[in-house]
Amino acid sequence: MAGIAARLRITPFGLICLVGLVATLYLSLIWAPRERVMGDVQRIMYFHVASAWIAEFAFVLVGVSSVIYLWLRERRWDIVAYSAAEVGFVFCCFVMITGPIWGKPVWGTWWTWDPRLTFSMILWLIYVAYLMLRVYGDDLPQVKTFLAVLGILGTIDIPFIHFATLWWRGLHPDSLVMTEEGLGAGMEVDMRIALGVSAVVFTLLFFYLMSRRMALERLRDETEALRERVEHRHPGSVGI
Amino acid sequence: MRSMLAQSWQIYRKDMLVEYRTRERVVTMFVFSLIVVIIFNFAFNAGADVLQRVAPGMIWVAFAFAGMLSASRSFSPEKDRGTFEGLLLAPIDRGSIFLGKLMGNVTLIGLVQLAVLPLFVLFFNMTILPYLSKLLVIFFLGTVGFSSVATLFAAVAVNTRMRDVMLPVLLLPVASPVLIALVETTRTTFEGGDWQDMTNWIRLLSVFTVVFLIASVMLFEYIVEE
Amino acid sequence: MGDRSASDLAGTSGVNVSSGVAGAPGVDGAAGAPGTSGAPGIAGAPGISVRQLTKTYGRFRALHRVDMDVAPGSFLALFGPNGAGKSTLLGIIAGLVRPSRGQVFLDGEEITKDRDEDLGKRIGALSYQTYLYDELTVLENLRFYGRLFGVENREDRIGSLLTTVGMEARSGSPVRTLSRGMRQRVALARALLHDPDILLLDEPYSGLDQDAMVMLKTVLAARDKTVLLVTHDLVRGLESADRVAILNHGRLVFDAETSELSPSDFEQTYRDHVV
Amino acid sequence: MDQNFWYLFSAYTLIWLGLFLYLFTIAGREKKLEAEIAELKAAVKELESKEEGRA
Repeated sequence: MAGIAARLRITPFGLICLVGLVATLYLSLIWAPRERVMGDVQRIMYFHVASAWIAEFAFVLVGVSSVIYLWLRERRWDIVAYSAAEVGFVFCCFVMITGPIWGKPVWGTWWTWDPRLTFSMILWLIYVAYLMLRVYGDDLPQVKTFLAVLGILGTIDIPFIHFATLWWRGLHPDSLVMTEEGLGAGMEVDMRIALGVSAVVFTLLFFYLMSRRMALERLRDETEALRERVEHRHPGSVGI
Repeated sequence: MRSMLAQSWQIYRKDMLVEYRTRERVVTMFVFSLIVVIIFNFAFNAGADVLQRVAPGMIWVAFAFAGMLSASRSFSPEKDRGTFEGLLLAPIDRGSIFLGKLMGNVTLIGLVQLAVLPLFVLFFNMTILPYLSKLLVIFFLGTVGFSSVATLFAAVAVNTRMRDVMLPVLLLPVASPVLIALVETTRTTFEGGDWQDMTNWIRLLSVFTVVFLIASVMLFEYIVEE
Repeated sequence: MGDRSASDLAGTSGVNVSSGVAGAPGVDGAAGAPGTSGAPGIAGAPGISVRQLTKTYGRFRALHRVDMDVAPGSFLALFGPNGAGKSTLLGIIAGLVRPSRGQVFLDGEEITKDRDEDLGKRIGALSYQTYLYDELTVLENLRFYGRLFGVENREDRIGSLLTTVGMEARSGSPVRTLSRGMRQRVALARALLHDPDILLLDEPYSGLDQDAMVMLKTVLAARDKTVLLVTHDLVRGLESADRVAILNHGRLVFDAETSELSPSDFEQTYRDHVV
Repeated sequence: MDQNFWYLFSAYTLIWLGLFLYLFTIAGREKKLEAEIAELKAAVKELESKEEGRA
């Protein structure tokens, strides 16, 4: 365990997150009561919903830091946006993976166009667009501005996607819809506690991953600055 | 504000004059939407009732792609021939460049819609006349909302290496609420629904259009400067 | 060549101090803010002052701490190899490119902070790009730009400029049908349409025929504009300019009055500085 | 153990695996960059000493 921690360079903060994760595991798998209708599968919720919360929260962070970046034009806000997008994307992937795994035994099918899943899928696509623009626009001088604009528009879009997906399904009541009310109302207090702890731990984990990702981006900047210095003394090797 | 509208009018006029001379955008958009509608007809080789249910989705897919074509072509020739820099050098609010381009896109998409809708009605054996006024409002709102986002992202995508791929990747997820709303309201209208049956959707369409129009005008300036 | 070179040059060469534009700038922009008045006697043409201008594109540094002063109404020729930052410098002055750091002043007013819409009214740009629409006629192109730039007495102005560049006979022809040289003449008319007091010329000679070259020279000889010329053509640049500067790898490496230079040695001077 | 257990099991396993995979790539990229930085720093030092020698 310690060996792995060293190899992954996990800091004390990271260790706290890890301990929290183990605690969440205990709370959600053992401590929380068994759901009457769905059975043990329902326990997926504790990680699924927490991941969904982070996926949304991260994109709002992308939007906020994008606004600040356009305003101040400081690289660090671009780093915040980029890191939040990448880590948020990882959590959004968790949502997209656990959603169908939960859906299969409950609904009998891997995918239904349930509002929450549809919402997550559109959010996931926006994340993909953001990261694609990062990668494929790398040679553009204005790519950071473009990304900030996309981050802002994506964040403004979140409420619209929310309502659009909700009402879209609302018109087809024949499909099995798992609404927010249904989830919350049927939940016992212990379940809510487990979910709350899980959300807090995931938030901590998100910030830990963010800090790692940001440090990585700063290392990249340092490398480029050094490379620039080395190459600048050999003017022949510099070019557009 | 008034001068901004006057400036965007100049750009709009110029674009429309160029389009009038070449007609390349309208013609490609028209042929494209027509082909999409026909191909969908083959794909859903089914009875009239099924066709009528999928028709709204079909038609908005066609118009969404035609809209992307229009938005993309409103920037790519300017960029490729270097005339875009000429616009940026002008002593005008750059938001007016955006507005001019947006007006052009809405006009062209509108023209294509006017041409394709009758054919669509013909192919699918639908009635449209009683719903005309409702459809007009819905189509106008939706086309302006969709085109705002499309025009802004087209200005982004035109700078990237993979501009043709980048535009749909950027645009469609962000524009998905509009597209869903458009399909739903069009369907409700064709099913004989009233305004009350789609209050939520109309509200969503209007708010989206206003919010994204304002945001796009404001953000455009950031996009065009290096 | 260290970081000091640019400011040293601007300070020691001592050019254009008399014009009311401060000579040796401080290292930080604020201290180096130039004077506020244009030079008397030259009709309204502003002086351009560049302070610590830096522009980076990712890891590529297009401009690095450039300090430069162009006196009101003077003509500066800017030389340098490809990728030296010449066009970037013009782009920043024209408001097309946002600098990473540093400032540009026109007559002591900073133009790099917020985009000033009226900046476009003062700047005329002519480059190898003509900025003309192929599908429109010469007249339609000029009218469009005339409206966009808010030119007064538009038709008269366009008519007289078309005569000047010798294109009045072709004013109804679509630009598509014109030769490269003719297009460049229309582009010259387009650049002068709003009577700018600063001219930014980026390789303007490319595609110009002999007649048009003479016209451009006539326009420039009037000396009522501040002119910045970017070119690879050392001979032509030198013969019309008051001052020359050389950019290399984003740094200002040479800056002198034309009168101090001998044209025959300049090619050697240029080679010494860009290698 | 009903069949549902495997859904639960795989969901949790995938999340944990994904998390550690992500951490792993971050650590990997970090190490690569640090090595590169060390290399570049050495190069800068070498260049500087050369320049001093010339001066």
